[in-house]
Amino acid sequence: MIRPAFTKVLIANRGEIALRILRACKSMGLHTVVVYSQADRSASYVALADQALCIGPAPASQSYLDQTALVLAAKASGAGAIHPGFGFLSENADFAVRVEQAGLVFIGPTPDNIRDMGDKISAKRLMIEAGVPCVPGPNHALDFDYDKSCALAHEIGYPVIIKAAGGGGGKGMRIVTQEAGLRDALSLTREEARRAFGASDIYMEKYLAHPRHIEIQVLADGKGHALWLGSRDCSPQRRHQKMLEEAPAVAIAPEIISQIGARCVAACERLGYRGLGTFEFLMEDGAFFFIEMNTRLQVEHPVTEMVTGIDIVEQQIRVALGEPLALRQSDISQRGHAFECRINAEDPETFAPSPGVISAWHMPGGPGVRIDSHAFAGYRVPPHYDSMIAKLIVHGDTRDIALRRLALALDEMNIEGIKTNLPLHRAFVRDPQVIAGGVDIHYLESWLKEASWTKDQHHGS
Amino acid sequence: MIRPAFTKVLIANRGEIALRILRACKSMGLHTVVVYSQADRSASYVALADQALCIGPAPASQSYLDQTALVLAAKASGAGAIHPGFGFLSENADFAVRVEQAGLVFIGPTPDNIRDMGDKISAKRLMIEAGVPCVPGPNHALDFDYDKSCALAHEIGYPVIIKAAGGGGGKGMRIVTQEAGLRDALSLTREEARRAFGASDIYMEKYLAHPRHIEIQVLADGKGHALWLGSRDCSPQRRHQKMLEEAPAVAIAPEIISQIGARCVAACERLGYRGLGTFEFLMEDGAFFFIEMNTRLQVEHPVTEMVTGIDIVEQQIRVALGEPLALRQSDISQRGHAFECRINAEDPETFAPSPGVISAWHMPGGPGVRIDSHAFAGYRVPPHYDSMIAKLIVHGDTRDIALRRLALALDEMNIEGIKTNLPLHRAFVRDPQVIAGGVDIHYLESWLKEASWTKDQHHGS
Amino acid sequence: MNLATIKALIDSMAGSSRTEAECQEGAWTLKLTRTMPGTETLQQAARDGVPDEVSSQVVSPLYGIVHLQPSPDAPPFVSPGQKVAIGEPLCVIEAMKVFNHVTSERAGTIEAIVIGNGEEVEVGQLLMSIS
Amino acid sequence: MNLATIKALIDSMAGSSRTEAECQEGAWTLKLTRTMPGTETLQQAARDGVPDEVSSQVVSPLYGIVHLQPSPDAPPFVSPGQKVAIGEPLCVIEAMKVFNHVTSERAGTIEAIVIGNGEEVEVGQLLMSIS
Repeated sequence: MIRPAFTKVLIANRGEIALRILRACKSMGLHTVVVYSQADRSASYVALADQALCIGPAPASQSYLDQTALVLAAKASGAGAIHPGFGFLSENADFAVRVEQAGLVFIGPTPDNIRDMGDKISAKRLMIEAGVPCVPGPNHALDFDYDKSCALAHEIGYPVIIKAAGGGGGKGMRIVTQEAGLRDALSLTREEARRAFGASDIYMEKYLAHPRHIEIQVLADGKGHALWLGSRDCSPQRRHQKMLEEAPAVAIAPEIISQIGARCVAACERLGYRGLGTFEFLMEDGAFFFIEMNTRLQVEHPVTEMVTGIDIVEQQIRVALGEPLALRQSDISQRGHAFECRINAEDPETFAPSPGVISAWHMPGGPGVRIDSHAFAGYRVPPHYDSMIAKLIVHGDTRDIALRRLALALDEMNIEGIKTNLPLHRAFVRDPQVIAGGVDIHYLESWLKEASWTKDQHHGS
Repeated sequence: MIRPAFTKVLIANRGEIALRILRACKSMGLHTVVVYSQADRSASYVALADQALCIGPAPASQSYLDQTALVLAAKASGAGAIHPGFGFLSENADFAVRVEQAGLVFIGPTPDNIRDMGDKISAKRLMIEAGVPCVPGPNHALDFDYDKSCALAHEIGYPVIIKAAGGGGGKGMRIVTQEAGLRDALSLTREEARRAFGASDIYMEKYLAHPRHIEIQVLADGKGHALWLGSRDCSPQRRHQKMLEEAPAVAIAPEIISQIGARCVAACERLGYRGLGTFEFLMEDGAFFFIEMNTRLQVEHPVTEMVTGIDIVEQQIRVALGEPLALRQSDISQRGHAFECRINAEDPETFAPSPGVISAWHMPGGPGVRIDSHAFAGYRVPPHYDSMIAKLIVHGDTRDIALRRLALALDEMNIEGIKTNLPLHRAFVRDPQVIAGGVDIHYLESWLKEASWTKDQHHGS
Repeated sequence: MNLATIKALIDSMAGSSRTEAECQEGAWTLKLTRTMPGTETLQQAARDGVPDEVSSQVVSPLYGIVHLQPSPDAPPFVSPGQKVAIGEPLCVIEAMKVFNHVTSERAGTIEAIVIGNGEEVEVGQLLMSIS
Repeated sequence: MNLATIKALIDSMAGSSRTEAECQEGAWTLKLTRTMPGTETLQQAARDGVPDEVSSQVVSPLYGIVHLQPSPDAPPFVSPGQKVAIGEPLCVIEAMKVFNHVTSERAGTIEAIVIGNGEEVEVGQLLMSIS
């Protein structure tokens, strides 16, 4: 099938990522259609779009998740393509099918790509076939034979982790440190999987105690050509929510990361992958273990943009336009270092959400500082969606310079009227371990438990 | 003399450039001292500095131009260096001497460098010696013999321009289109020169009818090593005030600009030049004519930073720290295209200044967008200083993308409470000639005279 | 008179049941009044009531969306006329995917539920009253 | 009640001689008052005077710095008791390196100069009066 070119894009998302996509479209000379729920009608990007359509009431299920409304809005406005952003319908293969069936372009991977990577067991099998290193453990669901599972755990070596095949985001998983706990863990996880995800398939893997979260950004044109755009370290997480991201990942030998990158590219080519994707890995003691692939644009994509100089959203749209990749792997350079702080409307100590009206909004600027946000002074952060209101992205020629710029930018940034996690970020980027680099995925939570940061913040400058 | 290293910098300036310098110092781990007049006491950057000192009342003559107060403030605060920014004392050789005599580092060229380039005739002589192309005309002042001047004008070819040696910024110059007007022009300009600049020296040059303003950014370590960092086009000017700048200059063959760049570097090395400098040229029909050299950081430096990826202020400070240049000419790459809009507090139609309280301040963001500004919602723009309140800098992989991003960023930008030239910029960047590129230095003024832009603005989207 | 001060005043009023506020700064005096739609007397009572007694008014602890049922198909947590004990769940306020349970601080009978399911409520807005 | 509205109200008051303003939006009423320091009656008169007559009050056309002399060493443009003609220069208001000449709109005698040389003045602030 010859993919039709398009000149108008419907942005099926909200908030900062809707604005980010709108900016990419405008820079390419494409027309934009913004859809919005009643709760988002006064968002700034709505006025910037060439066309704006209200698609329903505030709850996402009746607006941003309403597939029929979105396809209708695209048809009604004459849009030739739909960009799903992230979250919402971005990894919904059925939606991608529906968009294509309506004669529109889905700006993302093929429905098969999405399905293949959506199931963790099938994804792992495909990765092993493509030579991408995976966490030790079989690439298939456990059967019901306890003795076999027991032998497998012995072979992998304790601690092991039992996971629901349909799970994700920290749900439906259980760590087993010794044989005594294995039987219960198996049955409990299976039961949980059945209840939460409607399928009782579970699998077993080696459990890593102090891994870092390292990911590889890929871009493929679906015509047999793929690239990797460097690494990111997203280890600082709280309840599986990333808080601070950086590119490139520090303290990994260039030849190691190149090897991993090349394997990811090979996997994309093997899968016939199209569009943007992220291979997520746990890394421990220099070894990489694939955990999942995200088949969409990611929140943290700007750090890769800052070090490569590539507009990732533009490239994603070019692929959707049917253009073969103009870039070659040798064109991909990495310059300096970048960080991203996710700024959330939440209490920095209790993490209670804090929607409401922003009374003061002062953003930092200067060289290397980028703000991705749809918010402004007077904007009312609605309570219906997630709490991220801005991304502060900072680049510098060295990690040191970038980190100092980040600390200053956080100091310059001022948001009033609602609570934000700014004080948390200000303290965290000054933590000696964060400055040293390479903290593991548990570090942020243990740092939060020490709770000394609040005192520092109040007594500090 | 071995130049002392320093760890604390006094910033002898105000507004956005004071904040720009502060950001550079912080990114390098240097301590900062901000000095401010009573009118600037509530400026945001004052609170960001490690130390802040009030140096006098609002009028610049009693604060930012008070050499004694500045040197005293540096000594009192333990600063080891003074950064003069631009304007004020940045090109004052006597101040540079005074700073050095106080045992402090002047972050800028040597006093001799400043003096040599401050006198237009001596600058031109030095440039001719160094092989930098100059406007046809002798490299010395005219003597009082009318016949000689007449023969010279004939030799150069009419139109010619008569300039006061000590002039600049459009003052003390007179265009002569034919011999009939020469005698009057000579005596009038000489008299003006005597009155305005205290010296009656005048000189004669070829007058260019439709030149573009092209400049070359240089960086030299004063140890025999110099670099050129690419070109800028700053042709859109109103009354010799630049309004829109871009890098690189379009429609100039790379080999031509490289040749000019190399000549500038040779001139720096010959002059024993130290620090940042800008060689300003008029360019007509592919030929370059040196007009002057600015021996300081310039307002439009960010466009060069965006395309080279080099923090120019950081490099300037490194040179002042006595570091030899770590960069080599072969390291200087040019990536994409950048624009800068100077946002002024002024009526966009009458150009009447508009100081006062900013009630709303909404800045654009996203990839390639940089804001350099000290202003914020609630900031009172004082009436004592110049009207520039922000610089909007935008980068893109191509000039086309950069220009589209610029247009969107200008649309996103919203400043209320005072008048600004934003509507003017919005219209100007959509002008077909500006989009095509390469307008001459008279284009903006003739475009303003047509005055159609205001109608477009009011009737447009 | 700066905007931050005024904003603080408005916020403090919006978050409370006050209908009048005044503040002075230099030569300026600002007086802010509002009439509360319908429920003002109840709400005022909820906040201004005798401080030693547990209020009969249940107000929202945060800005969010009210859920009167535990899930779309389930019966409501409580209905008017129903007796409730201390700690019994009354409703859920959802904000940014976080669900905050509102429980009864007193034993009594549900008198009235003044908000509808799925409605947005402000901090301090009256939800229901317990006799 | 949104801040932009309030701000507009304050701005319009600051730029005028009004000492009281009120605005209503939905359930909210905002009342803003101020007392004017010293010159209020003169200034009020300057704006509220009989509209058909040229005002006896000279107010600043912009926010800037007042210069009562053409240059630091020169005598002042005008002094109290001095007679002035229409179009005669009274003072200069400097803003951002631009010098704006204030000239007399009526013939008369300088009664009083109520600002000092080098002072900052707001838009509409009283500078001097002419009898």
